[in-house]
Amino acid sequence: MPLPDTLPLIGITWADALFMLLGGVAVAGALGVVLGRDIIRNGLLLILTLGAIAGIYVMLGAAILAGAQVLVYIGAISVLILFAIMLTQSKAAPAKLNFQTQAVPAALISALLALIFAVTLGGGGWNATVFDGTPPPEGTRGAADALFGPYLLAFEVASVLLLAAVIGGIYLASLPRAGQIGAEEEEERR
Amino acid sequence: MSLITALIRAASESGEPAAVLPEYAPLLLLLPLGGFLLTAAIGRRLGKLAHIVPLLAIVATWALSMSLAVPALLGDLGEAGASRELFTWIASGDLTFSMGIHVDALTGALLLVVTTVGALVHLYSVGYMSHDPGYWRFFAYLNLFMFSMLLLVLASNLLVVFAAWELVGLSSYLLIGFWYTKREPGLAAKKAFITNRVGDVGFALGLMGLVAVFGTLDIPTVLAGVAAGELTGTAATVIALLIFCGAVGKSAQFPLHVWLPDAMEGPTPVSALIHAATMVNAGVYLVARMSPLFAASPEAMLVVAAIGIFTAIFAASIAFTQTDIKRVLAFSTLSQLGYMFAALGVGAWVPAIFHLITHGFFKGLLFLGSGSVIHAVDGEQEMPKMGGLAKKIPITYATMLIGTIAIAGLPPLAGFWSKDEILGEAFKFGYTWVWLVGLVVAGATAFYMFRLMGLTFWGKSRIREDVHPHESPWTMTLPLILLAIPSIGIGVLLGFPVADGIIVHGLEPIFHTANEMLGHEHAKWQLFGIDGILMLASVTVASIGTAIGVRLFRSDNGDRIRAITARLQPLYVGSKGRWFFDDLNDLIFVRLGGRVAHAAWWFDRRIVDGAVNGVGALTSSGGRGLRQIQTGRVQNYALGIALGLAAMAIAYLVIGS
Amino acid sequence: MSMIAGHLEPYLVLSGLLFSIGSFGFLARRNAISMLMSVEIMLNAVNIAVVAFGAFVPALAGQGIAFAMLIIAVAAAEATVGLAIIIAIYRNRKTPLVDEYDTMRQ
Amino acid sequence: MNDLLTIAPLLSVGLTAVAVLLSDAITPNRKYAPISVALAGLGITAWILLQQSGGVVTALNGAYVGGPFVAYLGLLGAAIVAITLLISPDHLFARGYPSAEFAATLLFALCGTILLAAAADLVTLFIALELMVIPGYLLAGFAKRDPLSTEGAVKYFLLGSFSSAILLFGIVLLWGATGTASLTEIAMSLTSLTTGVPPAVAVALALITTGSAFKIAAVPFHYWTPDAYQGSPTPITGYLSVGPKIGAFVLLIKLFLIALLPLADVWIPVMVILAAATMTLGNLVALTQGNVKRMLAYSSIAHTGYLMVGIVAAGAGEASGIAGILFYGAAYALMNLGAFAFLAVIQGRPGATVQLSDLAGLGRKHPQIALLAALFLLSLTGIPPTAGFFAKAYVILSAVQAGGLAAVLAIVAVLNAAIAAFYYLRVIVYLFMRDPAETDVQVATSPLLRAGLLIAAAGTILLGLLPGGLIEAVVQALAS
Repeated sequence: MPLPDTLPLIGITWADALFMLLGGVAVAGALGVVLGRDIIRNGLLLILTLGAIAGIYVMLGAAILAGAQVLVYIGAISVLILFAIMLTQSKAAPAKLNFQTQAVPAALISALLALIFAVTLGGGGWNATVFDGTPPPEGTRGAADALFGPYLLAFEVASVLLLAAVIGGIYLASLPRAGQIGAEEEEERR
Repeated sequence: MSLITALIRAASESGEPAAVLPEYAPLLLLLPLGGFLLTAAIGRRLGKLAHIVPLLAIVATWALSMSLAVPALLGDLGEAGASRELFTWIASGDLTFSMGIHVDALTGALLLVVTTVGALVHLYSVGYMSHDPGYWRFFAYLNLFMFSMLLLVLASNLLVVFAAWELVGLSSYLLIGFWYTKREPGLAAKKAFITNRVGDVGFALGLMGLVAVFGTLDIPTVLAGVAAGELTGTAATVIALLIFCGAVGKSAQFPLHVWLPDAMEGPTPVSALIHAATMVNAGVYLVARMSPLFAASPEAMLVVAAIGIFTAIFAASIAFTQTDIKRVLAFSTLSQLGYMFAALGVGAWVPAIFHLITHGFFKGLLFLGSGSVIHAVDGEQEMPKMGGLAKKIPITYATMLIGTIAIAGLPPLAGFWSKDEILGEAFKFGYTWVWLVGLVVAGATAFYMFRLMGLTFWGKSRIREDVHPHESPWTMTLPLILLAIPSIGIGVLLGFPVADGIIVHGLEPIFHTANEMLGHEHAKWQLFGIDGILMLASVTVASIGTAIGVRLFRSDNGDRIRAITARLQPLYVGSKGRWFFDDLNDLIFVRLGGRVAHAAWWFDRRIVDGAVNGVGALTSSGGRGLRQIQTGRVQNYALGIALGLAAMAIAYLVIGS
Repeated sequence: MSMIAGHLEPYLVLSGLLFSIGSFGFLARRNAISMLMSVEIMLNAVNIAVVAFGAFVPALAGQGIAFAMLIIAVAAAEATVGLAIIIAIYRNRKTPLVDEYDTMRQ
Repeated sequence: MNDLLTIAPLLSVGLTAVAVLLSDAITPNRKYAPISVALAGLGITAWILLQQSGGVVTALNGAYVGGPFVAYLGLLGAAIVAITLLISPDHLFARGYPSAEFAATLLFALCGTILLAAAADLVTLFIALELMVIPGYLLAGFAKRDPLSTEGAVKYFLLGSFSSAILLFGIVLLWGATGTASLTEIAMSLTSLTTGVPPAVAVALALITTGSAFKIAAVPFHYWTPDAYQGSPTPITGYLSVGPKIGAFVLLIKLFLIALLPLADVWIPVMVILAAATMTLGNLVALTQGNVKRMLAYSSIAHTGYLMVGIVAAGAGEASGIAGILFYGAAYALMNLGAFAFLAVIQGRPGATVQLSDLAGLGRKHPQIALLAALFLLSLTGIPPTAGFFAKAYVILSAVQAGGLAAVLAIVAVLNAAIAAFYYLRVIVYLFMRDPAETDVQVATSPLLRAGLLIAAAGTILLGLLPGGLIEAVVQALAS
């Protein structure tokens, strides 16, 4: 049975409904990340938010990017973050005091920023196409053309960047090697 | 042309005017620079022989500079002088700065003083500094200073002048603070540097103004532009006054004079070189060099004249009560520099430079002489602990007496000629108030200088028992004798006949533009006319000052002063007059004079000095307040960033719409 | 007729909203890892705008996905370095709370 | 193949970084091997850059534009990294830090700097920027057992990634609003604006200004600087205060003086306020610092302000403004690296801090080191004949030529230069005019460190005495 063009009763198109759903999940998830008290739950909510954003990519016709989002972000970065949370969660850390004393001014400024963005970005004036429904799916072809065309250099350099980050990250996060300052201290601790 | 001019011209080899300086001209800069570098590199190893390279370098520089300065002063280099392009310093787009040197009569006048006194100070230092562990360092600094000063005088681009200006400040900082192990010299050096820096800000801003108007800092181009009327009105006044700020700092004029008396903490040769003959003259030179710019603004000229004459009387009144021999000379220098600025301000350009020359020689002599005195009494600088030194150190005494007569303005010694021309022109250009105050200062100068001589050399000895005064070695007395010669003769040589001497012929073309802009014309000088009367007035005032000074300080204690005046009274005045004379003396010089001098001293220490220190304190406390925003917490910082972002977005939305 | 999903603006507003939420988290949270997560939300918010521009602005067709991928790579590099630094300071200080890192202030 | 030749400087630096890591893997116990390999690689890179200084070459679909501009900045960056490599070993080895990771991280950052200079579009520019700054975070925390170093690093990283996100959002909005990533095409698109600045572009401009003001440490986005600089190992502080800063100014040149130049009237007032605040706050707070390292950190904020004068002048249409920035950059790099190298010498043994009082009387005990320090400080003050004087004069005079608000800023700069004399001079007074401190300051210099100090000193003097040559090179770099 074909679905009706719009949602029954309220007359919203499926695309709009999907956008509102995914956007709502993303916003709610993000709010959960920044407001929630339990940091492990924050990490899990981050994964939810990133998932919703991947859904929006699919709506925008960028399925390939959604895949990358799931692989890199949810699969790697978020897991890394969860690991770091476990590693640094000492017993002494007070779980309740999650916020700065300046949380209220921070909220006001963020609200002001949100208002500025909403007014200026939502105000139109972009040379944008309007689609009926959602934008058509972008083939991997177009993305590949861009990535191996004008952005080839940036793409190659991004790999250098990752290499640099991994080398430095390993150095910083590793325990001192024998002979380095702090090594004996580390021995004692163990 | 006078006979003397003809004789000198015959003696000088270069007859033809040359538009291009000879190829050896850059050596004027390279010799002292080389001397500095060499001494800095190997001086320590040379030990007591460290003076050889710097001394030879400066003597050679002196010889070279004479070969340029003499023809320049005689007008043999042509009215515009001669130049030599060295290299282009910065060249890009609209901004080009070339490094060139330029010699004309004005440069020649400065070269004459700077290199002569410079060379003699080097020689003097061989003896004076011989026991100092930093012997080699001292000579290295001296050469560095000479290099900077010569660069300042020779440069044909104001940016280079500014660079040299700062370098001079730096090397004087090193020299004043030479005895850095003691606390006071260090503080004095810092104060000199920072006070100068205040003036330099004005100078820099003035240069920026010139760049904005003319797009270049090439001196001939700028001056030609001013002469063509491209800079007038308020803009000219502002720029001229900003540049004058630099001159005020470097030449220690009120209110930036505070550094100079303190700078006496440096070794005495340094005082002679920097604080009498060279660096303090840089401000006078700058104003004279930029004379068309000042002539373009009557307001600026007035300010220059007022500050100059105020400094002259203000410093003279302080010199009355000083007991430190070098400080008296320091205030005297302030006063004489004030004279020069007053002259510049009234448009008496040539007499100002003339006085710069004569003052350079006799003040250099006086400072070196005071160094010889201090040397003789084992480092004592307080005059009340001297006295009766005339017989013990006769060469020093004789030469200092010559210097004193010269500065007092008694004919025919050097100071008379230049001082008289300043006063005469001030009067003739209609600045009666400058003339009047100047006259008072002339009398006061004679008085306090003979007071210095009296307290130091005459009367009974008040020197500590264990000190045995002795004459200084020849390396110190020779420079004194060599400086005494120009102190006697340079005035006649350059200034006679009055208003028609070498100095006038040489310098007049330089200030031609400025004089034309001011509408100054020089009538023929008449001995039996207004000029003669003015000359008589200044001689009379100087004589009165001298007479009072000699009379009061021929001896050293109060009883004897009264006794002598009592014995001599029938010779001068009647009985009523005696009462009048005694009491007036008492009233003016002891009570009132003391009060005024003390008040001036207090004003200087508390208010002016306090203001200078206060600026420093204010900026520091401002900094401490600003430091509070650094809380050490990331989120406070981030909140600052977010606030900045929001503010900027709103600002752009407003500006852009 | 779609009123929202077929227009560029709603995506941009969503992007701006998420960006602001992320910046609030960064400003208000005490835990360094929470702050890092907030930055990740901000970067993802930007990515929504990137992909939306790629989809809606004809001149940028195809470029959006490429740009967004590069941003993901940068985010990954930043996260790696950041977590390493946080682990290093945790070893020294035994606390992940950033407002306790205030030794230096003058 | 031609493309590879064109991007050869980039490849050379990148391969050197890999070679450094390999050399360490092969001979793990030879501490100086990675340093030597890195210096050799830098030499090769410098040679390649000199080959490319003739004319403009492009590669990879126009994403990389090589030529004199890249050659100048590449050589400057290579010189900064080389001097850092020379002055660091004494300090790092005494504390047991590895040299391979250190050298490689510096080289990765140099890759970013060169790419920044060569980038012609927003995307490459952003990636290049990240490649330059992320190694900086790592370097700040390089002393990973030192609480101060890691604290500085965590602040630098958190604020840095926050500001990167802000900058990125701005770049993306600009990209979306103009429909192109190419810097020159953006400028063309913005030139055609007739009725004011669209709100979205204004917001993009605000985001970009904030982000890039953070990267150059302009007030009020400077807070990270003192903490990150104070905490880092001193030679690394030297690098952080010049390398990423000069790179960030390249970013500003690309964004504000190429892409956003049509909007100069809009951003100049904001930039003028930022610049005036930056130099004033930097100088005033530096006055109150007793810790010499922190004083130099604030002084480097002040120098950011002077550099921004060049941006404003160039934005107002005075071409010599960019030349001023590039010349100032070189002068600043040499004198500031020199000053930090001096501090590194003083901190010979681990745990030594440098308070002003620690320097007392150093001129008597170690005259040569103290003289070099005085040279760098005088240059930072702007006293001739050092490089600092001409750098400042050049930037300020170009702003005067530009006129208007730029000239007002020039006046502020002159006033600030006078304030700066107070705190630099205070250090010199302590060095030469105070009695030696009780605390024994150990001064030990290896040949490497001495070479680094001497190169910086020679450069500081040479650029001051004969700035003409370098300025010609700069002008040539700009002609491209």
